[in-house]
Amino acid sequence: MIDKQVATLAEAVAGIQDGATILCSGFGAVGSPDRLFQALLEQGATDLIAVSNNAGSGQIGLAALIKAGRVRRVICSYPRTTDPVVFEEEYRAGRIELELVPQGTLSERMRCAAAGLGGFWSPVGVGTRLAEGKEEREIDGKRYVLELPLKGDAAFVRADKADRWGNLTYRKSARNFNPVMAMAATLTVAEVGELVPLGALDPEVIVTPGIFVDRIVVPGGEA
Amino acid sequence: MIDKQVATLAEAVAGIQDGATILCSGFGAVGSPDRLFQALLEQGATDLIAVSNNAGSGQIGLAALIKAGRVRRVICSYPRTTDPVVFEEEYRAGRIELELVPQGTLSERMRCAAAGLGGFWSPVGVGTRLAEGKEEREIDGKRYVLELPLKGDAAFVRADKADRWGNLTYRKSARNFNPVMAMAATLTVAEVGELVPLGALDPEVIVTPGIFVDRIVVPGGEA
Amino acid sequence: MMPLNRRQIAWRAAQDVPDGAYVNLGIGIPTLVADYKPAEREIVFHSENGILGVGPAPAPGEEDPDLINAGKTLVTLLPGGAYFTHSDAFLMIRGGHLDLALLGAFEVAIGGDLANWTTDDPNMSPGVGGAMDLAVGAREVRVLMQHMTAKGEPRLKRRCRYPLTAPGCVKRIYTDHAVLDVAADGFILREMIPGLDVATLQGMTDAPLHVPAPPGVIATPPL
Amino acid sequence: MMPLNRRQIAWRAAQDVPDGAYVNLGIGIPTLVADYKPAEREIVFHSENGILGVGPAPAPGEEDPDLINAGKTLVTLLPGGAYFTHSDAFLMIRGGHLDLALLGAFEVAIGGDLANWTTDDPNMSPGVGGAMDLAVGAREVRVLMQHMTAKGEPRLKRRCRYPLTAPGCVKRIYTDHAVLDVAADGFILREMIPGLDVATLQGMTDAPLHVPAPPGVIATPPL
Repeated sequence: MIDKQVATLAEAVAGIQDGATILCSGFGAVGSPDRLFQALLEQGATDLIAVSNNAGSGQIGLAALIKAGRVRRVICSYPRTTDPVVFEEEYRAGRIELELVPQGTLSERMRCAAAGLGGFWSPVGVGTRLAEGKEEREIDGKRYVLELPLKGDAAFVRADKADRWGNLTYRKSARNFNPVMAMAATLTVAEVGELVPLGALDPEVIVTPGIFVDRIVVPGGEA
Repeated sequence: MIDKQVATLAEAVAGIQDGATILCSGFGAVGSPDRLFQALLEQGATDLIAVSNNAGSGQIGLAALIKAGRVRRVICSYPRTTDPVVFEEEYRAGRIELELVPQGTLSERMRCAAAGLGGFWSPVGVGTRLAEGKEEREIDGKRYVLELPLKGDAAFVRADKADRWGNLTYRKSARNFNPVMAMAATLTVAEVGELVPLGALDPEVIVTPGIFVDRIVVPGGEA
Repeated sequence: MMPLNRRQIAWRAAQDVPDGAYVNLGIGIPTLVADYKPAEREIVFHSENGILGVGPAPAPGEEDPDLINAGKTLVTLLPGGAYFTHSDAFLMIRGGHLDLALLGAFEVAIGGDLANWTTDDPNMSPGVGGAMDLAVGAREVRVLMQHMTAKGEPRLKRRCRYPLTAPGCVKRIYTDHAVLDVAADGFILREMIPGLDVATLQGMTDAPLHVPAPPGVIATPPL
Repeated sequence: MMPLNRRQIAWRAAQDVPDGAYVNLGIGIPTLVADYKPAEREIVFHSENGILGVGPAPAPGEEDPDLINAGKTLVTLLPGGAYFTHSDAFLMIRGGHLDLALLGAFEVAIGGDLANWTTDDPNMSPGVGGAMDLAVGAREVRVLMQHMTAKGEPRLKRRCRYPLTAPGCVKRIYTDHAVLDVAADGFILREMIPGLDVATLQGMTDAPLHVPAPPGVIATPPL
């Protein structure tokens, strides 16, 4: 019997180690699993690497983890989003590392890890500062840089609905990074709005099949 | 005003040149746009390269094109499927070339073209005959072969429903190669079961967004 | 002589977007282009977070917090629109599926070099977002910006002073003074605002202006 | 001494598939494993054409021509199942998301080399399908096959005679005579059918048999 639901947010983030790389979904504040970040704050893991499009908004979610000094490094495309005060302060103070990755490369590097590939030749960044130190080659008359897979020890995603097999659906633009991050981590934890009975999700409409999901938690609806 | 529907199967395949590479969807007979192949047979293009999972079944569809001597080369993972008599006869007679590609590599090479990448490092085929002549390298302790993008001059896909913007949905396992092939060609032509009004397809459920689709034809329902 | 305001620059650029185009609008002046789409044209706006068919801002009371664009602004979805994952949003960008990217810029150099992602301001963290992906991947890149900086320095240059987003990608520039196409050794003047002469515009431009035909006059409505 | 029939080989292998596993079944004997899944376990079967949660053959009158498995046989979908594109089906395979692939084989060599895609029969075209992807990508590969060929030649060998599917991938082998694990320099005998002795089995095997502990007896029901 497959039942990926865990009873509490604490169980959802149990076992995440110091030094872990966490894929943090969301685009701005939309589709961001803020309750999982809060649970990880309470769990205590530190020295983390956060992979995220932005570097946290306001004082909650990823920003709260950063503020508490738990994040050693952020790998992202655009740290500044609505109200990026926490990251900016840490960054200016030199207390956090930033690895800047073009937004499409960020997604593609995670998909590359998810698909078991060793790397890919990307046209993006060629001739710019962000290609410095990267291997370059010409293929069919065009220049590319080698990009390597980016895998998470854990992925924190946020979904609208789930079933006990871990199948997930999303709402509108809250889909964003969730599907690719769910595929690209050793441990994928989903904060979901609603758990529905097995078979209630239309098999044509499931966006993230349960094979990619390890734990589901329904905040406020903990068993 | 965007209206990708064309009135006839002949218009759907108009302009395809001799020597073109055609991405031919379907897995076995499921999801195969047989009416488009029939139209291409009548259109007359020859010296074609067909990219397909299988190499045609029975006497219709891709098999009919092969039988008529229009296909110079098949790039596929598994030529033999239900009733592969046409391909086998041409192959044994030395009248058609076969490029054998592992099935996942076939999909991934098309996605690579669709995504504008220059190539990718694949773990599949390493140490086998199918890696002969391919560049190999070790990344992070594991061996990979370099695979290059595979792009179609045209893709023939089959969908269940479409709207005039070219958004597509599929039925069950008929989805198979359709989405990736639709993304990977210069000209994507969709044979669809039903044209629905714009807005009738749930935006959460569209599998192939219209940006990838150039022409739609509803066989039997030609305008 | 009255320079165009931001809305008028957007209006002028909007007139050149063809019916049926798939278009990504960058943050800043380009975002305003959606407001001035000629009424008879259907244009499909793409957003990096996973939307095609972005519509106008929601009416009061109709806001959905899960529906934002890449600028993190609340939007709506048009009939025919679709949601998809961030990976597919960037596959569209990088794979050449977008007809047009209309972007803001700090500087554009002869040959089409674009600088629009960082000024190396030490007071804030750098962010690249999807700028490099769009610059490299869209079939055509056009820039909307002021002709000069607030300090009166030319933004159209022989060589970009700021770090490049991508070399050789910009085809056309809309400024508050002129419409120009990019050439290998200068900028080709196509249109100017009423009352401006070529010599004056040359003085505002740090690269040779070519005037192969008498420049047109930009006539925008009051906006 | 009565060798196992094909159904009994499948039954024996089925007993080792853990509850909750994601499993791909190859064509031939492995396909039968689904029939002998222990009733109390939930096992999710994957099909290369884009299905998770493959169910049994449809009841008469319930067949859907759009719902087939990779062997092109009509199937059903279990509650909790999902459809997805072929690319994602192989991302699952190649990215290590499947717990187990149960495959047929012509030969397995010490060290785990697998030969299951071609015998170089000049009378038919070669086909690789998803064999290499599964061999390389699944977290664990187990083989189900006859211990010897119809001509009485061993299929467990020091070195494969047929072209490799992948080197070093097979962990366990179920034959009509025994259950064996793969070692670097031979095969480790775990179980034998009643009445068989090690010396006889060694005579049927073209590589050293290791017997670190007394082998168990395979007890299957009559099937």
